[in-house]
Order: sequence, then structure tokens, then C-alpha cells
Amino acid sequence: MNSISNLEAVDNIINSTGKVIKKEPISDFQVAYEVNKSDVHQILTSLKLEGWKQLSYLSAVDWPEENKFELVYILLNWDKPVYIQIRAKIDRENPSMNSIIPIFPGAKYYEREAHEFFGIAFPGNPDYKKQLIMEQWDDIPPLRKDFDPRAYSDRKYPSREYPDNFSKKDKENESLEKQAKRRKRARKLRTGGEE
Amino acid sequence: MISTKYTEKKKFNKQEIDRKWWEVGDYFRRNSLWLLMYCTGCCAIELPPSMTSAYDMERLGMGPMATPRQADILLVSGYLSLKTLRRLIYTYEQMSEPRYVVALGSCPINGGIYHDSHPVINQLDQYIPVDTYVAGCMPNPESVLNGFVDLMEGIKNKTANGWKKYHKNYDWYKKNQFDVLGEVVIDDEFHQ
Amino acid sequence: MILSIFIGISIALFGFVLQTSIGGINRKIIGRLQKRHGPRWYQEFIDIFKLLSKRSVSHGWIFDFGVIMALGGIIATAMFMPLTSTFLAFENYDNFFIFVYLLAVGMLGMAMSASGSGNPWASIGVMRALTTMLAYEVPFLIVVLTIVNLSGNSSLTEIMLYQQAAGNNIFLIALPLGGIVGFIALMGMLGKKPFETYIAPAEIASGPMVEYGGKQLGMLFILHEITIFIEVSLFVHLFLGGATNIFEFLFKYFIVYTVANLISNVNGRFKIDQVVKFFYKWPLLMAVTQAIIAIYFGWVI
Amino acid sequence: MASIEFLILFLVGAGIIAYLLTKLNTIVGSIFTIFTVMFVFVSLAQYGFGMDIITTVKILPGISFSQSYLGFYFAILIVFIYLMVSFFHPYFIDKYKYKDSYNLLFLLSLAGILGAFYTNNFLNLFFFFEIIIWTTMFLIPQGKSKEAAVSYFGFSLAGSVSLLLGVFVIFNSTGTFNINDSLALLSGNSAVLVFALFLIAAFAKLGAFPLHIWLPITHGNAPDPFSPVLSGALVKLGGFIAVLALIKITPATVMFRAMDIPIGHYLVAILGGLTIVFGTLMAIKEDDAKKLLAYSSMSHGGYILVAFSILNSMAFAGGFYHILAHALASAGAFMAIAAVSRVTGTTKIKELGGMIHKMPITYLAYLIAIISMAGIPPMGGFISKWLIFQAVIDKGMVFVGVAVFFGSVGSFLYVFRPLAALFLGQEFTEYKHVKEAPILMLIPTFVLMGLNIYTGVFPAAFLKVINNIIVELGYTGITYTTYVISGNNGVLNPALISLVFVVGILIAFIIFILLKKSRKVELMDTYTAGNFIHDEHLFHYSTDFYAPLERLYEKQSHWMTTFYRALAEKVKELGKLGKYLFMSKSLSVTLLWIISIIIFLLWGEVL
Repeated sequence: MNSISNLEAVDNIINSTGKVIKKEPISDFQVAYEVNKSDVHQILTSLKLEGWKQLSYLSAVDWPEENKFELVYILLNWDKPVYIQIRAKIDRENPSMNSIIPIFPGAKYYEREAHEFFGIAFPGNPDYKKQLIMEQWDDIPPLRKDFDPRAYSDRKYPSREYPDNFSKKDKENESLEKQAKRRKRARKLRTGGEE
Repeated sequence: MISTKYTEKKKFNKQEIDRKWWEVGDYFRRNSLWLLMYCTGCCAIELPPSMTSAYDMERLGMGPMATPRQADILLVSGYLSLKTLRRLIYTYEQMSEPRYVVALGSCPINGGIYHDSHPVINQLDQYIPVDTYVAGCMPNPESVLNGFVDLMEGIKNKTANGWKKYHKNYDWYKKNQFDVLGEVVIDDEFHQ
Repeated sequence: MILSIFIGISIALFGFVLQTSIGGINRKIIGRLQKRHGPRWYQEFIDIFKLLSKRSVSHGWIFDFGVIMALGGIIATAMFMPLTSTFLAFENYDNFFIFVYLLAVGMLGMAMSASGSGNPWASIGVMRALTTMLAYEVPFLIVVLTIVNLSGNSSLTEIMLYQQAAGNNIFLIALPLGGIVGFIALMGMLGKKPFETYIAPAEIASGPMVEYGGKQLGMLFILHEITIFIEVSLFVHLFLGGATNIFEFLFKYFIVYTVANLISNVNGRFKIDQVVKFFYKWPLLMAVTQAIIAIYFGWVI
Repeated sequence: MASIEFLILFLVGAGIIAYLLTKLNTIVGSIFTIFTVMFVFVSLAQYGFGMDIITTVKILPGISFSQSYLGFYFAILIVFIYLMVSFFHPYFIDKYKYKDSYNLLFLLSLAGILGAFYTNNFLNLFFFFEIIIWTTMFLIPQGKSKEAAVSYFGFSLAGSVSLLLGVFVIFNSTGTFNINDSLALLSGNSAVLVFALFLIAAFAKLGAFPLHIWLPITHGNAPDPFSPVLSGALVKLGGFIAVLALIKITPATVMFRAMDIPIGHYLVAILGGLTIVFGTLMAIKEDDAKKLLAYSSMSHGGYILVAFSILNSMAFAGGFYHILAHALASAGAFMAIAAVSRVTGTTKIKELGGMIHKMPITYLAYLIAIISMAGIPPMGGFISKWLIFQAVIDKGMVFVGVAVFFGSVGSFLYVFRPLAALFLGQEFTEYKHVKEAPILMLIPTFVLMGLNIYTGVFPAAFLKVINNIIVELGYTGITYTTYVISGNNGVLNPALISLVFVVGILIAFIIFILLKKSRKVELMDTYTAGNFIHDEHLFHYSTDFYAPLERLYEKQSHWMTTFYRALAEKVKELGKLGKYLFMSKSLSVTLLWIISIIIFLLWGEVL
């Protein structure tokens, strides 16, 4: 079975279970579907039954212009060489998506990560609010586009202040003995102590 | 001509003897520096060439060690995220004294290419004292070795005394650490 | 008696200096083998004195007491060790079993201290060390049984004299299978590469030594050097006919240690159950075969 | 002058008084028990060494006594262990269900032991053995489970039945029940039969392979202060019978020329070797500290068998010394575990940790006991192992040698496990309130510590007694002076070893003291690859301590247990059949059976 017909098979599965808003073939082996938020669970279930048994990744993309978050589920099949991305947009204010733990139990940690970085709530996941990667984060979720890492860094981490003449050469280093000494040491290090 | 002037006999001076012993100890310490490689970032890739036959760190009496208790140098190689820094400080406090810190690369100096990143700190010597910086992104093995020789000279000239500084300015360091890390104790499911 | 004790102490000190220098020379040799410059030959001394000069941490009284007990036991063992067939501290009392069991005191002290640190890696390392000991000791002791049975005495000097007597070969030749087993067991005792499972720095963070730093680690290094001195000397005395003068001893000692070190450097590391399986397969079989051949049939070259 | 009859009757009487006192107040009864045992011990020690005990019998009917160095050696040792253990009674007795009878049974079993070692008649010996078995059988179930008592009784019964059979065979062929006379008269096939039957009895009591199943079950579940008695003292009864069988009877069988040993003895040595290996392997696996020590008792029983089956005085000396050293070491170790169990309520290794910070003296007692058990100088176990090794090497017994060396090295492994996981390691929060054992319990602890060291440093005093036994058994004693023991192929100077050891420790201590003082840190402040830890239970390596080693033989280790379990099932089924036949609910069927059996018997009588 070649991959073209695989892609067609995927088409059939997804079309029979839910409404596709937008289809975006990425390559011969990858295809993305944008679906409604409410169809995600059904589509994932039917894909899992058809052999896409591994949830490769779950993440989110922030679209502040549309005021939406886009959740991305990437599925992997161990028998057919096709990656499938299922995308669904959710509201940016009070973002929430039902957990897919009943379908893919491994999604537990992906959902916790998404919650930590984007602030998306996953009802159905018992402990999505627990911290996973960031220890004691004290600002808005960092991967939202309205978060300014530069400002955060400047505010939180003291940075080194350089004098104005920093880039100018040190007068002492220009003396010949000093330079010779440095060269000698460099040679010594390179050759292993032999002069 | 024999001087008739009364000269005071040299007294047993404990401090002086301690200082002499300390200098003897310094000779051993600078010739046998054991590394704890805290490979936090990309600069760690420069360590294998500086240890193996091309540059052979062992001829300076240096070598890798497994745990902080045994090591003399805490070798910070590369950028430090908050999460790593917390563990780095814990590790640093576990080391036996005298202990030295060598930081590789530009990230521990001023943040390097991660200067505007939200989880990466910019300046290591705010949190623990650093004895030698080796600049570069990444520094090549020669500069790494040069840095170690600098540290040895520092030990000889008694300028590499970061561990003393840490004791002296303990409150200042603790305050900085607390500002950026919050409570150092972590309590979640992975640490129980 | 006092004089004997002083001779014993000086033998222990000599063993420490000898093994530390030869260890350093071997590090140089290995460095040259790997196309490196290698450290200075006195590097091991510097390491040890540096460790002794540092300020260490302590995990309670058993952590310190274990180290003292281990070093004391090992020094006591070294005090019994004869250097040549005539030079030893306590005449007649250099019984082989004293060495085996006094070495165990050092092992026990170190194990106790390591476990007392409360670090699980230390306990795992101790577990591996003891398991390795269970593996190499039995074949080795069977070979020694053969040697003692043949020479009729378990005193090391008597065994040396038996081998040096006219008409007798050294046991490495007289008992070829036993000699091989003895050398493999020596590799296990020294903790050299195929059998260094209990140190395993990358795996269990140097095992029993994980919590040591400063003076405790320095004392353990001294202990380690003296232990190697005892083990290699045992091999020299049991299998290579000992020595009649000190230079012969030094020569044999250097050869044995260097060969063991060279073999170790071209080997990988066994898993711990592989160590046990290995020792209980060929070495034990060879040792028992050798014992039966030598004792019941009397076939000794 | 103490009469052995008086001592036995005194113990019985004191047992009844102790019962009444314990009913009033458990502490008073227990302290009375201590003094009673102390009295017996002191009178034995006063008169026994010079063979000055009166053995005439005035009151007891049908019982006759005589004294020998052999019997005295065992008796004084066991009474000593009883004395040491009795100090633990005031603190433990309240925990037991039938506490009134505990002291009574304890003293009665001691009376049985005195009788068994001082009698000169086989029937008396059997009688006293039964007393011991029956009294201890009611002591054991006061601990954790009744199953322990059942399995103890089952194997003991097998032993005593085979002993009785052996006695019958002896009487049949010699016509006398006197121990020394009859054993000397035995010859031919009956000697071989008695040899085998007595050895079954010895194996059952000693817990040697293949009759070892009861040891861990019984030792592990017995009351905490009774386990030292079981392991240190009662198991040695098997050693006594083994001496009778192996040394006093020499059946005329084929000799091994290479080793100069009769084939029967060689087989016993091989079985002893198997006992050592099995005990060691099972002890390495065991998770309960008491069961672990029980398996170690089994392994040491193997050493005793090996020693007595090598027929020369060196090995005998080793065997007798091993009985002494192991009794002291095992009592010390079991008592340390009992002290821990008293305050924590468990003996499972994985539930305990860091007890050293609470009970340092108990820890030291355990340490010294296990050093002796592992045969490391300067403790008693080293001397006995050295003597046994000398004998084994001298005879050139290769396969026994493998077992003996394996057991010797393996003992490091299993004795270290409770040390590492129970006493050392992380300190558990739930035992923060725990305190060191009270002073009365520390008395025997200190005494045993001292004796364990003394037996290892100055063995001459004990070798004198042992030499008496060896001469009495008809062999020449071993040569020794105040400090030096001479073996067949080497000399040993334990005092010198200890001295050198002390010098070594001193040097190490001086090095340690001269250097910079260390910084004290918490136990939880350990190298964790930089990670933070909060739960000390997860940071304490105790479960499956020797997992990689255990994995190599885990499949093979249970077949013996499976065999005995299947046997027990079969016996149970047989019992059910009997119950079905004889105990049916209808009376008439039972009556019918009874009548038919009576008729059957009468019929046999008439014919």
C-alpha cells in the first residue's frame, strides 16, 4: 500500500466521523486537519481504532490576532507511514478543552505542559494544575505571545554592567613580555609541556 | 660583627605556622584539581577533546570525578536555567572546602545568546562566587585549559578564594538566590 | 615485640609508598598507551595529600569510625606481609588466612561507613563489592587449598621456600590452571576493569565512595593503595615463588601489577550478575579440576 | 557440692514457684527466673569444670546420671545462653498470650537440657529430649504464629522417633542402654543402621539439609527472646547427637584413600557442605532479620557437621570451638534484633532503618556478633573457622572446601544486610521516639560482646576444656600454648593479631585526629545528583538488597519448600481420610469401627 492511498484512507476516516474545516497536506507523509473543538474526541477515537495508536505530541499555538488558541494533536501509526495533525481552535479567554486521557492516557503530561505554558484548562485531567516543568512560576504563562521574556528577564535577573571603555584594549597587555609569556603558555598547553 | 643589641627570640606563632601549612596545602591543591562537570549547556562538548589525547588534561593532574563531595572544581559549562541553578547551588553547598567554580562560555558571564530568555539567568556570580570565567561561545579546548591554568595561578596567589567570599557574603548570596528562585525547597510528585 | 611492630609498620608504609609510586607510573604508562602525555609519576601522592588537606563532611560517628576501622584493619594486614622469604615482621605468623580475613575487616569497615552515610548509591556499591567478593574468593581459595595442601604449610614464607627449593617449580608453572584462576581472581580483587562493577563512576556515582570527600576519602585512598599492595604481594608470594631479595620482589610486583593494569585497560565492564556467572563457570571449574589433578592424582609439573 | 538430680528438681520446683509469681506479677516472676538460672549456672560452673558434680540418684526413679566433659561442655554453654536470655524476660513477657506459663516452661526445658546432657542411659536421653521438645513446643507459639510450633514439633518428632529406633537397634544388638558401653559394643550392620538413624535425629535437630525447613519458620516466628535460645542452644542438641553418631560409632565401611575418611563420614561432610551452601543462599535472600539469622544458624550447623565428620582432633577442636563461638555470636545477634523488635514491633528489614542513631550499644553488640559469625579476627568465629579450614585443607577435601569457603564468604553478605539496612542508612521518622534498650537488657549484651572478643583473643582457656573432650573421645588433643595454636599446617597467634589490629586502628585514629575536623551534615544531605529529596523511605536501599545475585538462583531456591509443602498436603489428606472414617457424625459408624478394631486386636491376641 503506498502512501497516497494511506492519505485517502485517512481522509475517509476523518470525513466519516467529523466535519473538516480545513485540510492541509504538509508532505507525502504528513497531513493536517483543522476540525471543530467538539469533534476532536470522536476523530481521535476513530483514528486510534484504525491504527494511529500513539499520541506523538500535544501542544498549542497562540493566535492573539484571532483571539484563539490552536491545539495540535499529532498522531503516529506504527504500520502506515503517515503522521496526522488534528488542529482545533479554542477561545483565548478562559481557554478550556476536555481532556483526552480516556483515549490516550499518555496525554496527561502533555496537557499539564500545555496548561503550564499557555494556561489552558483541561477538565477531566485530575491534576493538570500541578506544576510540571517550571518550578514556582510567578507570571503569566510564558509561551503566550503577550508575554515579554525580555522585560521579564530584565526585571528578574540582574545583568552585568560594562564600563564604557570595556572594549578598548588593556594597556598592560600590549607589553612584549606579557605577550611572549602568553604565547609560551599557549604553546606549552598545546604541546603537552614540551618546550 | 656581632650585634650587641637585644633581639627578641622568635616566638611560636600559630598563625604563621598555619599559613605555611596552608601554602603547602595549596601546592597539592593546585596540582590535583578534580572536576565535577555540571554539564548544563553546549560548552560541555569542549570537555572531551580537552580530556583526551589531543590536549590531555590529566597531565595537569586534573580529572573528572563522580560526586561533589570528591571534587574541587565545580565546572559550570554553559547556560543556566532557573531549574538548573537551584540544583547547582545545592551541589555547590555539598562540596568539600576549599572549592572553586569555573564557568565556561559567555552565558554564565552575561547571559550570552540567552540574555533575553525567561528561564535563563544572566550572571552566575550573583548567586555563587566564580573563580575563573572562560569566555567564548564556545571556548575552544586551549582556552579551557588556559582557564584552568589561570585558576592554578589564582590558587597560588591566593586570589581564587571564592569559597571564602561565599562564607563572608553569605547573606548577600542567599538574598540573591531567594529573589530569583523563591523557596529553594521543591515539593512535588517527582521529588517524593 | 616492639621492634617487630615497628618493622610491621614500616612494611605497611613501604607498601603504601611502593604501590602509590607504581600506581602513578602505571597511570603514565596507560597515558602513553592512549597517546597522551600522562600525569606526573608522583601524581597519586599529590592527590592523596590534597584530599587529606581538605575540609570534609561527616555523616555521623559511624561514618568516621568505619573509615578508621577499615584503614586500621588494612594497616594491620600489611604489617603481617612478608616482603621476601626472610624479611617479615612476625616470623611464623604470616598465615594465609590472616590476610584473607583481616582484609575482610577493611572491607567491612568501609562497607559500614559507606552505608552509614545514608546514600543508596553507597549501599548499592557495597552490595556489588560484596557480591564480587563472593564471586572471586571461592575459586581463589580453592587454588590456595591446593597450594597449601601441596606445600604442607599455610605460612606465606614456607610456601615461598617450598617454591624456591630445588626440584620445585613456581606454582604459576606447577599449577598452570590454578595460576590462571589466581590471576583472574587477582583482577577481581584489585577491582580492575572487567570486574570494577562496584566503582562504576558513571553508573552509581563511584559506589561506596559516593559520600566521601576530604580526609575520609584520602584515608580510603591510602587504604586502597595498601590493599592493592597486599593483594599483589599475595599473588607474587603464592604463585611466583616470592622473592629472595627485595629487588626481585619489586620486579615481580611491578610486572604483575602492570600486566593486570594493561589487561584492565582494554576491557569493558561486566554487569554484576555477569561477574558472578563468569567466576562460577570457568575459574571455579578450572580451580576444582586443578585441585583434583594435583591432590588426588599428584600430577604437578 | 551440687547434685545434678538436685539441680533438676530445683529447676522444676522453681518453675512452679515462677509460675505462681508470674501470675501475681510478671516482673517479679521474671526476676525470680533470672536468679534461678543464675543459681544453676553458678553451681555448674563451680563444680562442673573439675567433674565434681554428684551424679547419684536418690529420688527420681529409673534415671541414672554420669558426667563427662562432652556433656558438661554442652550443658554449661546452653545454661549460659539461658541465663543471658532470661535477662530479657521482664521486658517481653507482657506481650505474650499465656504469660504465666512462660517462665515455667522456660525453666522446665532447662531441666530437660541438664538431664539430657548428664544422663548415661539412652532411654533417659530420649525422655529428656521429649521434655525439651514438649516444653519448647508450647513456648514457640506465643510468638507470631502457631504454624511455627507445628513445623518445629513435626521435625523434632521425626528426629526423636529415629533416635528411639536407633536406641532399639542398639539394645537389640548389644543388650544394654548405657550410652558409652553400648556404642563401644556396636559393630557390623547394626552400627551402620544406628549411624544413619542417629544422623537423621542430628540433622533434624541441627536443621541440616535436607531437614532444614523448620529452622527459619520456627526461629522467625518464635518469641523474640526465645529465638536466641533456639539458635544458640537448642540447635546444638543436634551437635551433641552428631558427636555421638560420628565420633563414638565408627562403622566399618570403605575408606577414601586420598582423604583417609570413611565413606559414611564423607557423605555427612558433603551434606554438611550442602547445608552451608543452602543456608547461605537462603539467608542472602531472606527479608526478615530473624529468619536470616535462622538460615545462618543452618549454615553454621553445616560447619559443625563438616568438622565432626573429618576424623582428626584439629577438626574436632574446630567443631567444638565453633559450637561455642556460634552460640555466643548467634545469641548476641538475635538478642540485638530482639531489642530492636521490642521498640519497633517489627523484624522486617525493609521496614526499619537508621536504628544506630537510636540504639548505638545494640548496634555495637550486633556488629561484634556478626564479625564473629563471619569469622573475622579478632572474634571467636575466626579461630573455629581457621581450625576447620586447617583440617579441610589438610585432608584435601576439594568439594567440601568449595562449600566451606562459599559459606565463609557468603556470611559477609548476609550478616551485612541487617547491618546496612536495619541499623545504618536513612533514619526513619516513625522511629524518632525510640530509645536505647534499658540497662537490664544491656547487661547480657555487654557480657556477650566481651565473650565474643575474649574467645577470639585468648582461646587457650576454652581450648583446655575442648582438649579434655577430645582426649575423652579417644583422640590426642591439639597443641596450644597460652597465645599460640599450632595446626597441621601453620600456627595462629590470635592475641598477636588482636594486638596488631589495635596498633593499626591506633595509627588510623592518629591520622584521623591530626587532620582538619569535618563538617557535620544531615543524613538527608547526600549526593542525589543535585536533586531534592524529602522522603527518607525512598532513599533507603534495603528491599531486595542482593537482587542481581538473587536473580541467579531465584527459580531453584524453592523446590525444597515445595516438596515439604506437598508432603504436608498429603499428610493432611490422610488425616482427612481418617477423620472421615473415624469421626463421622453418626455415632453408630464410629461405634462399629471401634468394635471391629477391638475384635481385630482380640483376634490377633487369640491367634
